Amino acid sequence: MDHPFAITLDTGTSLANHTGSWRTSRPVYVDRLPPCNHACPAGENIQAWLSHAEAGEYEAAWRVLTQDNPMPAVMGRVCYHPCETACNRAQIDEAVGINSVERFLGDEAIKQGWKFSPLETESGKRVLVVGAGPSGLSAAYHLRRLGHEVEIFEAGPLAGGMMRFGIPKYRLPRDVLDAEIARILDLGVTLNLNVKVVNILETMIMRGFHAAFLAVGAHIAKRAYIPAGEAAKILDAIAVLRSMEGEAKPLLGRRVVVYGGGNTALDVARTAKRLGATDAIIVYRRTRDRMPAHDFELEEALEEGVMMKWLSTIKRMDDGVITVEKMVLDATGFPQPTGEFETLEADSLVLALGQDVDLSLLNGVPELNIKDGVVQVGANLMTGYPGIFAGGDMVPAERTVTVAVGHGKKAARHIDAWLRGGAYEPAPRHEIAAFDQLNAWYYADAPKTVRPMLEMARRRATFEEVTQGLDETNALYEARRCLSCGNCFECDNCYGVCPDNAVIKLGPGNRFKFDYDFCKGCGVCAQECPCGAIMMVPEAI
Amino acid sequence: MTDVSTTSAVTQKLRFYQKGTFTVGNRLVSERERSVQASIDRSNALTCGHRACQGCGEALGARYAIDAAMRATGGKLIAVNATGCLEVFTTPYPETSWQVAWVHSLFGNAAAVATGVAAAMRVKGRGDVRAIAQGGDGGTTDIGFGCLSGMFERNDDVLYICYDNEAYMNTGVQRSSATPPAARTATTPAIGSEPGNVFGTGKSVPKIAMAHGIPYVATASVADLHDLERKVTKAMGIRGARYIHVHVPCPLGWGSAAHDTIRLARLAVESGLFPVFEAEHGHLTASRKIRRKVPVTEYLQPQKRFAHLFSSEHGPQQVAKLQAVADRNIVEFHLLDQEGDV
Amino acid sequence: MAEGIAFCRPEVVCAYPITPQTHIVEALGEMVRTGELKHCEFINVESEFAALSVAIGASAAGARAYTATASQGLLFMAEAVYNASGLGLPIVMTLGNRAIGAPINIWNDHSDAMSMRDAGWMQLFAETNQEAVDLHIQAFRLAEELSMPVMVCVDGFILTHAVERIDIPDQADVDAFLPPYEPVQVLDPEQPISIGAMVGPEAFTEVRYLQNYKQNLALRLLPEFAAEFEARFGRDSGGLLRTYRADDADLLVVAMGSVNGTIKDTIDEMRADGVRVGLVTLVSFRPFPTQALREALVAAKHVVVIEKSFAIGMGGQLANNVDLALRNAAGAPQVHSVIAGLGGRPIIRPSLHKVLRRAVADPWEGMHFLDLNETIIAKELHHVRKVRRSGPTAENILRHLSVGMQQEAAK
Amino acid sequence: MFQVRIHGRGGQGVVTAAELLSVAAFLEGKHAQAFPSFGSERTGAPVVSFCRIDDKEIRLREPILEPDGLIIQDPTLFKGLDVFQGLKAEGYLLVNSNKSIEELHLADMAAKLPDGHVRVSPATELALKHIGRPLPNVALLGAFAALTGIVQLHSVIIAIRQAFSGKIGDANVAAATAAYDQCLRRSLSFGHVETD
Repeated sequence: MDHPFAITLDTGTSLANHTGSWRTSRPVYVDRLPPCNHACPAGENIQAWLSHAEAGEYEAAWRVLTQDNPMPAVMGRVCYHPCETACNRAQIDEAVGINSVERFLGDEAIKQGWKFSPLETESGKRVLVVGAGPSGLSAAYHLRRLGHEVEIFEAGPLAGGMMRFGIPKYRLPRDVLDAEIARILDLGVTLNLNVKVVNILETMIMRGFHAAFLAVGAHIAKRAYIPAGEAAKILDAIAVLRSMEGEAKPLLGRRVVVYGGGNTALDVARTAKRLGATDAIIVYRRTRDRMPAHDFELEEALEEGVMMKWLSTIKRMDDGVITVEKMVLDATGFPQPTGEFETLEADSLVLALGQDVDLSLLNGVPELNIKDGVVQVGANLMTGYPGIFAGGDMVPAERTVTVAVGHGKKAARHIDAWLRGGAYEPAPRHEIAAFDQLNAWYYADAPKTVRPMLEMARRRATFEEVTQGLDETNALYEARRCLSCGNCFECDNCYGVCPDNAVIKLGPGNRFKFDYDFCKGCGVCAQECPCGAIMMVPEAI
Repeated sequence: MTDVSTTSAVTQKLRFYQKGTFTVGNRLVSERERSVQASIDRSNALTCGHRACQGCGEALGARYAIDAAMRATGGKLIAVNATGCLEVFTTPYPETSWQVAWVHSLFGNAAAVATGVAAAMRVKGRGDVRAIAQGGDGGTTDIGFGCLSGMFERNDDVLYICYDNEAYMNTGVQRSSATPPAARTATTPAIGSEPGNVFGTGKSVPKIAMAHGIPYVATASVADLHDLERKVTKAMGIRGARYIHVHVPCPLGWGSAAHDTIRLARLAVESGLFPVFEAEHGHLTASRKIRRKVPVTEYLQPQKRFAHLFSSEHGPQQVAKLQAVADRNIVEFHLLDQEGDV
Repeated sequence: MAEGIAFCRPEVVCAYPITPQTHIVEALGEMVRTGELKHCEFINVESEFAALSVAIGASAAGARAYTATASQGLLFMAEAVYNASGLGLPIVMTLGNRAIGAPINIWNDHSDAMSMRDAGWMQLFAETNQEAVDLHIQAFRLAEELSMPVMVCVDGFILTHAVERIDIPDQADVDAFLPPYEPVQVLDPEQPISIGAMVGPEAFTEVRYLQNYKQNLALRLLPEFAAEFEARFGRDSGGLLRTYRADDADLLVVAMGSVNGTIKDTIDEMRADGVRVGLVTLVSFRPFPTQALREALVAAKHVVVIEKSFAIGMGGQLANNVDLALRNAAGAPQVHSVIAGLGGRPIIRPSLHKVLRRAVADPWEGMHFLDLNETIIAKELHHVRKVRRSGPTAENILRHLSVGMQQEAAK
Repeated sequence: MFQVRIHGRGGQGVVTAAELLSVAAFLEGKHAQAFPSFGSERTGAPVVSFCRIDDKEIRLREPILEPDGLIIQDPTLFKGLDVFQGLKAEGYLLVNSNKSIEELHLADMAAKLPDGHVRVSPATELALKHIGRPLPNVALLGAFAALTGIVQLHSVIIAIRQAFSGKIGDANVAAATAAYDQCLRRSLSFGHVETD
């Protein structure tokens, strides 16, 4: 345009002035590892499936979830969700209810009948999985998806392992468990029940398996020597819980004492209550804060009327009477006897002192290293014998369903690599997104949704599921509480707060890029990024 | 004040979407609900290449305000600028960063020039073209005060926006009548028992604007950009004299980190030192509630201009006085939910 | 005069009261109210600074803008005066010439116009109310042709408050002479520009040079417009300068504004006595018509510059400018500076006769103050020398005066 | 050129009088110029206004030092001020008063001037009677027309009507006419007296 000299200027001409040269440090978009993902024993990409869920794309969320874990409905009930313990949101109000959303997705999948997408290629390799517990099923699922032919040998009458024989119905309804197992089998996994592998090498050779994954679990109850008179009724927890799945329910009497401090002890005690026991007393030699069982489960047990006897060990059992000795904790926190005794009336005593692994199937396998009753494995979960891998409760690890499922996935990947004559290299992990890297201001206050609980009367009397699920509305709400720690969720803050318009928006799904021609490096974008996905890097001088 | 309602952040708390509710463009809400600044085709009325300092709050506030006004008027906008940082860093010959019809006349006459622009548009039958005047706190609360008051009193169809960074930054940080008490500037050195502007008296131009009874007065902050946009949009929907007073931190003048610009603005609001409210025809109609109340020290400490408050023996009394100022604001403008307003 | 301005169809008129221009804008305000003046925004502002600022905004937005002021008012808007010319905005402003205080004085002289003589505005001086009307019409044409502001200087009271016969032009003629305002730059959302950039050393000189260039163009345009004006309205108004009985004159008077009428009568009387005296009436003080003035003056032996203002500590601004016009001219006439009519003191023929004869017979150096009361000066100077705390000069002089008058009365 | 100087006090319409007189002259095709003794007149303060009437263009801008006609709207001004200053030998003097020239101690003054060039007009009284307010200016113009004949009463009346519409116009016209008639009668009676 033609106008007076100098005093009047054409618009936008300052674009010729590249202020980027002022910069001493530059903002860079980064992806950081969300603490929930980091904490998940099953290696779920939690943030990713939450981000689908919060957009209402539940099937997409479920598919992302099941890339790592084939049993969300089970997980959403039995997982102790370390993800929520790690969740940064806990430092704002409360952790995101990841577990409840997972359960919602799992239940939704069952309701909608979502299936796993069929696999493209067959590798022609055969893999044997021993044990249809969480670890075995997980391994079978992953191996199958990797194109291998999978057969499961299960000694028991039903698949599920500890999920079925160790976890009571009121925590995990069997129809849910069956549905998720069936979906895995639908992938073309062969399941052989009531088949106990006695010699693994022999079985592999005879059946022509190229590799094996062992996940037989830990089913042999640990015993403790307790002097007992005639007719003293002493049972073990695993047997009690297993018999719950059969026709004949166990007879525990009206006064039941459970010995031990683990989750199994609680399960038995709560089961006893439901079976009609008037008193269910747990005897544990240490204090509540040292109890291995999860506190929320203890809470539920106490609510249901289970009683606790802390700092006590059982000395002997005579007909209907149990003698316990009081203990004190020494400086190291170890219980020491006091010599003080008292008695408890009991119709039966259930020992819940943990379980051992039945390793008989490994007889004759060379190069194996067995320590503390479990098989030692490498980082790739392979035993000392090439081609034989192991996971779940039979290897040194925390004994939870989720850990087991994680083992299954991990083993599958290594087995796959091994079968292809290579080694599986997990992708390098990003730095964890810590809370102080976030800008919590931008998240609205949104307290966690409380999962509804079954009313007390029915909790005490029936085996109906205690904890209910979320409905679509609050599942969505819960998913949206996710902070997307360490990963851009396209909130446009950087784009909006840049005083120099030096952020370029690339459109939905494509995030942003910096216009270093104009970015002065003030760092407001990094400071105001809610999820800590921008890092300031000094410019090279 | 029973008709005071909450605005912005606090009302959004109950919105269904959660993730990044207060961010510029929450992807979970519709394009329309997002900030103008979230839009890929925003007008960038103040575009790249300007010479503002790193982390300039005024540059940010001005782009938000003018872009919002551009959207509200469909681009039919003429902006008048008072002398000051904003003018100098945007239009040094031969480059201008403005992408809107813009004129700079003098330090003290922006309101009057805008009055002339509005009059010209009326007489030319272009009443659809709206006039905005903008200036810093010096050009507004001091030297431009006469013209501003005249524009208010005549109820001219002008929106005047003051970008308040609490001193004459363009000339090297001298105190203005908008400089808070106890703040150190080049002309109020941190010397003696009572450095800085005096406590007790002072000049609240928003309140003075209210006293003119004009249709709309509002304060806003770069700490709540949705709120700032909403107010500009609302103002452009009203005819007559309107005034918006925007709090814009200045890293240079405040002695703060460039990246702390928005954070400091936020702390000013959350501490109660900068009350964010709206008034119509002289009456307070709404105030933005404090979300997470903080003591004034959280706002003061990161700023070198207040450093003496934390080193000198007189510091504690002065901090207490500033806290008292914040507490008075909280009561006067109903900044907390429990201030008993609807 | 207001009527004449109304014929120019101003679109924005800004008003702030100051004697002696107030009644002009009052009248315009009324015309807008009655609808006599259509398509015009009349704005009562809160100060002269705002008055010109509003005009600046209106003009930048493409409207024909007008305002009026005087004396202190002009000083109060000084910053905007420079700004309007710097931005090249064709604003027309009436200046009802009045003295500048202190001592406060509401009467006529040219100190106010002179205070802004270098502000980049064009300054035209009216000799009669008729010419005042005509100059406004030409001023708008000139301002908008060059996109430069014009100040029309009209002697306070002497003209602004005089009632005399005026030919009111016909609207159609004015419209034909003054086409609608077509700005060279305008604030327009459809074609946005930034007006009023900060210009540094690299371009500031050029900006100023171009302002000066425009004023040089005005030296050519003013006579053209005056001729065109005369052709249409039949009146010889405006231009750069006018001469009266100057052809054979040995002595030429140079003056601006209403005093020219009195000088003409004086000249007729002196001519009757055979004195070859003539007059050069300067209409355009800015741009200063150096060339035209030199040609008009160079043949004379004596030039007496009579002006209603002077730069304290230096001398008459007009006289100095006239010197400039004659600089290095071969056989240039002697220039004699007369300061007259300050603060409204009447300039009367007897005094003019005296000073003009003396310029030839007994020339002086520097300034001659017409009708200066020597006695009072002497008394006051004596008083000041005697007493340290001599008090305010103005009040002292008034006291001397009243004493003098009582003595007169006593006689 | 005929020059008139009007003395009065602020609020008595001194300036208006000069303007009306100049308008009356316009109406008769003459050139005329009216202007005040420039200043911010305050009610009651002594005020002067001027009017020039000529057949050719009037260029002169100086105050009137040697009037051909002098109108004194307020006789109390005689004290302190030399209102007669510069009055031409052939000049006219018109004074607003109910008193006689003798009572006003103007006999000497009258003697200096040609016969019949000095008149007293009860303008305030007439104004109060017709207009209801003590504004002698318009009435005096009527009388001045009668005294000097520099303008016709008819022109004065049109000028008045241009300035004041409706009732006020009528009232002023009435006052001016009355003063005009009275002034004519007086001249006759005076004429008679002087024949003694």
